[in-house]
Amino acid sequence: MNTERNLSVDFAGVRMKNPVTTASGTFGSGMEFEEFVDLNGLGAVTTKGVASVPWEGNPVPRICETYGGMLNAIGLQNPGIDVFIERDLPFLQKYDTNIIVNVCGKTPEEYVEVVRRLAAEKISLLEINISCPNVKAGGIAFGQNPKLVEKITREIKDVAKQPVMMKLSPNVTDITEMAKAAEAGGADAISLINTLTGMKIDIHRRSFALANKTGGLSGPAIKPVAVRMVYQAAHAVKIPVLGMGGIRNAEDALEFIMAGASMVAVGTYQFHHPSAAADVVQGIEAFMEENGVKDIKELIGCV
Amino acid sequence: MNTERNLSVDFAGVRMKNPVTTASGTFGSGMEFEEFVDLNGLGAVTTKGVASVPWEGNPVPRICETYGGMLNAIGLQNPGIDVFIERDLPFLQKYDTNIIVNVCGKTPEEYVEVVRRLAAEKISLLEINISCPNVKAGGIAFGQNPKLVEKITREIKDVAKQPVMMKLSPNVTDITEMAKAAEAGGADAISLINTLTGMKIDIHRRSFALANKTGGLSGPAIKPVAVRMVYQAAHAVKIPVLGMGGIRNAEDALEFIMAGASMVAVGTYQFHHPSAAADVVQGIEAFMEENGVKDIKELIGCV
Amino acid sequence: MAKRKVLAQVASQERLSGEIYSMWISFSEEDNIAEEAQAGQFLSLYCREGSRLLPRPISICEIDREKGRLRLVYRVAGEGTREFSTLQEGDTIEVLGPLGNGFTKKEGKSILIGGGIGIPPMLELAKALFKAGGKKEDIQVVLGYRDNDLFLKEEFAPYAEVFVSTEDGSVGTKGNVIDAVNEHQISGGEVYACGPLPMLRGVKAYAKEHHIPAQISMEERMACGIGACLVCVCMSKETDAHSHVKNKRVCKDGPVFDAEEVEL
Amino acid sequence: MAKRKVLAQVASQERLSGEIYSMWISFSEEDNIAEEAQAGQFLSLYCREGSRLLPRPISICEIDREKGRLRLVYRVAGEGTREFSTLQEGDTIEVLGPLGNGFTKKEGKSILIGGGIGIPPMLELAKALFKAGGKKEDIQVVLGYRDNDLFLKEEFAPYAEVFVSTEDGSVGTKGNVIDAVNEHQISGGEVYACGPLPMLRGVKAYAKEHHIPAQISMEERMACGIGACLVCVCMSKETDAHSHVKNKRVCKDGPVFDAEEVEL
Repeated sequence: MNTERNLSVDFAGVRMKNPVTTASGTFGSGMEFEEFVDLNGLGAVTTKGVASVPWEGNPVPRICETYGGMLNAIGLQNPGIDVFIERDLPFLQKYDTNIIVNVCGKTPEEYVEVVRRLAAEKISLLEINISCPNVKAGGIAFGQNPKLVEKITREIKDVAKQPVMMKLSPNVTDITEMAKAAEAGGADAISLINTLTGMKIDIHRRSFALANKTGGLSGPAIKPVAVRMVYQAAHAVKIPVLGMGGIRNAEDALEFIMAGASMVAVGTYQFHHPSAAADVVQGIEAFMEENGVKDIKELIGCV
Repeated sequence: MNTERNLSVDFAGVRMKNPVTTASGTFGSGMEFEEFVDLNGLGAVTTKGVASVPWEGNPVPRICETYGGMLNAIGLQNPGIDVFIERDLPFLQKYDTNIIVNVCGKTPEEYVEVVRRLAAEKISLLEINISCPNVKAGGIAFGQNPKLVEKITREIKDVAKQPVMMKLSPNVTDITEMAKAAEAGGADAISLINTLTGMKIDIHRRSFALANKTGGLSGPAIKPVAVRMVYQAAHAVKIPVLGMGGIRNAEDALEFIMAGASMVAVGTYQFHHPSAAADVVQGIEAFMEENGVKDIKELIGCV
Repeated sequence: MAKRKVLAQVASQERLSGEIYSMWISFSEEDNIAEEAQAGQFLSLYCREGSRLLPRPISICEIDREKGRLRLVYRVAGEGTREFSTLQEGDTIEVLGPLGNGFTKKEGKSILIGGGIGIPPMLELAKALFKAGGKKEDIQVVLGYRDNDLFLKEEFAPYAEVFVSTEDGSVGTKGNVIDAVNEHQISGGEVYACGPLPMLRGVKAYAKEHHIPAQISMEERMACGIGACLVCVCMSKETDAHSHVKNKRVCKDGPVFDAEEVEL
Repeated sequence: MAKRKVLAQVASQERLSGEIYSMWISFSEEDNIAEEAQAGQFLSLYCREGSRLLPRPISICEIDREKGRLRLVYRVAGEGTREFSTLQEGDTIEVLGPLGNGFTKKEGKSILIGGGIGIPPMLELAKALFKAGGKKEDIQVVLGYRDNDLFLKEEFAPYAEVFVSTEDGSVGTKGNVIDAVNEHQISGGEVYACGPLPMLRGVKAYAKEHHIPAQISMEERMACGIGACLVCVCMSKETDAHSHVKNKRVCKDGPVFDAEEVEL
């Protein structure tokens, strides 16, 4: 690879060696994927959402395939912050990459509790999941109301020791409203999109394909919606945007970058191609080579 | 075909021989499709949006393909109500099927004008397009605000001589709000979903794939979002629901019907398979045969 | 109910050069759409890969009505055409057509102008004019290439006088097709052209200047391919009889238009 | 960085009966994943059709480590497995594996119970026990079928004593596998089972009643197949060491579990 190419970005004050990370919930804490992806090659690893206590998640079936995508309703099963700090963080800290910890909760207090617990830890960024469509309380409930978005952002910023990135839901009328609310609340960055709420019906069993009835739609199918929202959000706020939604390859990732994303995340497609995230990094570098792009920053928001 | 099977439905007081129609904008006024589909075999034909005067539509490119779908930004090009009444209606009236006329406008007055002009015509239903994402004025602007939805519905109902069906946009936080607003305004039915606003970027030209920058995402990719919204809307209102969004075959159509749709529309997939609408009718009948369903009404909202 | 998608069989697939491929597809007797095909018309080709829903419009390069075969010479420009290029003899492909309006053959001296991937349809046209009794010297073909990769050129020789322009000047006239027309002082009573927009603009201007009628074949992104969706429009000089606005449908009203009726 | 998807070649494809297919796939020397494969493990098979993104978990029916081949016997249950069934000798398919934990082979008298599409993994297990020195009469295989379509049954004969139950009573014991175990008073020191949930419940109850350890292979909808996404969980009796809730990952912690550690 040509060492002249600069893929590094400064994202909310954090230096990322390249603009590629993993989408929360698709990569665990990296343990299961380290055999497929050199974690040192990623700009950051974004972990699955962690709560103040262990969560059981939803009953099965938690997933169904859809045309060009999938619906999941895992319900943020996680081992809780204690185990995460004891086991998952030390694992990730062995690697030369940034750690973005996705935080979830059922109440503002629970989010704040997790953020407090992480204050002393060596992590780069906090991603606050206010957009999970698959939990009864919290999640998306906070993410569809600009006043709540601003309020919870501020409460988290008050205690956070690391930069805070709010993860926004696409299930809203106006994404710019939510982006501005996060910015107004003091967010250092925003990430989008989380999944689109969807449903599949098993016509032979005449019931829902998912135990949770509805689930979050992800995968290549939703990419056009994601690119549109990233473009709108990036033009509505000054804080940096991490774009995701259906990225399969470098071409997809570059769409998000040109739309205004300073970083991108690879998610669902890793289930089809486990090394997708690493391949995206290589592909972006190859594109820069072919097109004589010296610095990735030339491409961010260039449309 | 087994004549015992009853596929007919009463939709907003209109008897449809089967629950299948075409999605507005994908079928013109049927002239170009009559070679591929026996229009007599459809429950209804839904025409492309017609305005009070001819509309030029948007510049090209008006379309781009996406993963499992497409983005369009045609901008409701149409010849205007005069030509529509002189030429298109007489063509459709030759057939033994119901005519659903899709109405568009830039102002409430324009919608009302078209509805007035249609008052004396032999048509079965009016579909009011308050959800087109590709026009500067009107369209989606009306469809994302419940107060406006109720207001424009009432104004149209005041002059309409045929049942009124409001076509809702999926680009909203809460589809049930919009469904209830339409019902409150006196709508006789609702249809959903229109397209999801999306964007595609041509990374080699570093610009937008569509001249209009954004377009409406349709096709199999969006079906899970459509089924979810149809389910939510059907459970929020008493008026009947016409469901659409990514239907390829009878299995897809039955998902919408089991979710609560009394009728379904086949749209984008007709570009891949011109006889799709007729095939869906056959497939539904075949499903009823195999599963001993005597009346399609047994399946509507059965989950 | 006449028309429907038909399943064609790939009779041969050949790479002509670079990303240019030549594929013959054959039809069963009951679905022999080659019989009705005319020079200038196109087919909608459908991908097998389900993530690609829209048909690809491909112009007809040669027609063999007796054997029930059509030749498609196309450029691999994306994943869809890439998929077509992998089809081998015996494979099947869904197609719809022939679609659109072809060229209207006029008698007497004619000028056939093809640029780049606009060259293939001119081959069937040259053949048709020749078989209709046209004299070889009256069928003047001007082909515009980027460089010395002169795909299809030799195949015109039996039916027409062939002139070539290349952007890099490696063969024939250096420059574009109009430069070649001028250099060889080619004249005729009818111009037929297919190629990129800038070339069509040049052809239209040339025809106007010399008071020669010109038939030009347009290209635009399509969806349905049959005139229903209003995706592939071009601007018309006058209000169009169908659309009642100044838009014409390339797939249905075209792809061949009288140069004077469209705005380029 | 050890693991990755590998491209396997279809060595043979055979329809055993109805919707049951048998496919042998072979691997190149550098990607010979057959070497590490164990009875009870599975592979993730990936579709070519781009509208189907998720891998399909298919259990391993036979292992040929020397030739670097694996046999997959699967039921066509949807479009994905339908696609696999159309693959012919020489075609390629992307696979990941071997995945999950297989059966732990114990010495002495054993009872292998397979129901329906849970039968295939028991074949490799029977072979493995036999090759490990097990006496044929100690390897007791009980196969549960719906009717007289006894796919794979004959293939167990060289390695095991085979008993059959059929729901319709057309062959062997009328009823389920436990009915067959009881009728023939089959006893042993270890139970291995794979099949539908009701059968596994019956097996677990039987083993508990007779104080025999039972290894059961579970099935659940999967996404990543490698333990990262927490989609394919089953309920565990105790709090799981990894998840710290009462959930275990079928793909990573299983698919084979000690019957006592999971709630059915």
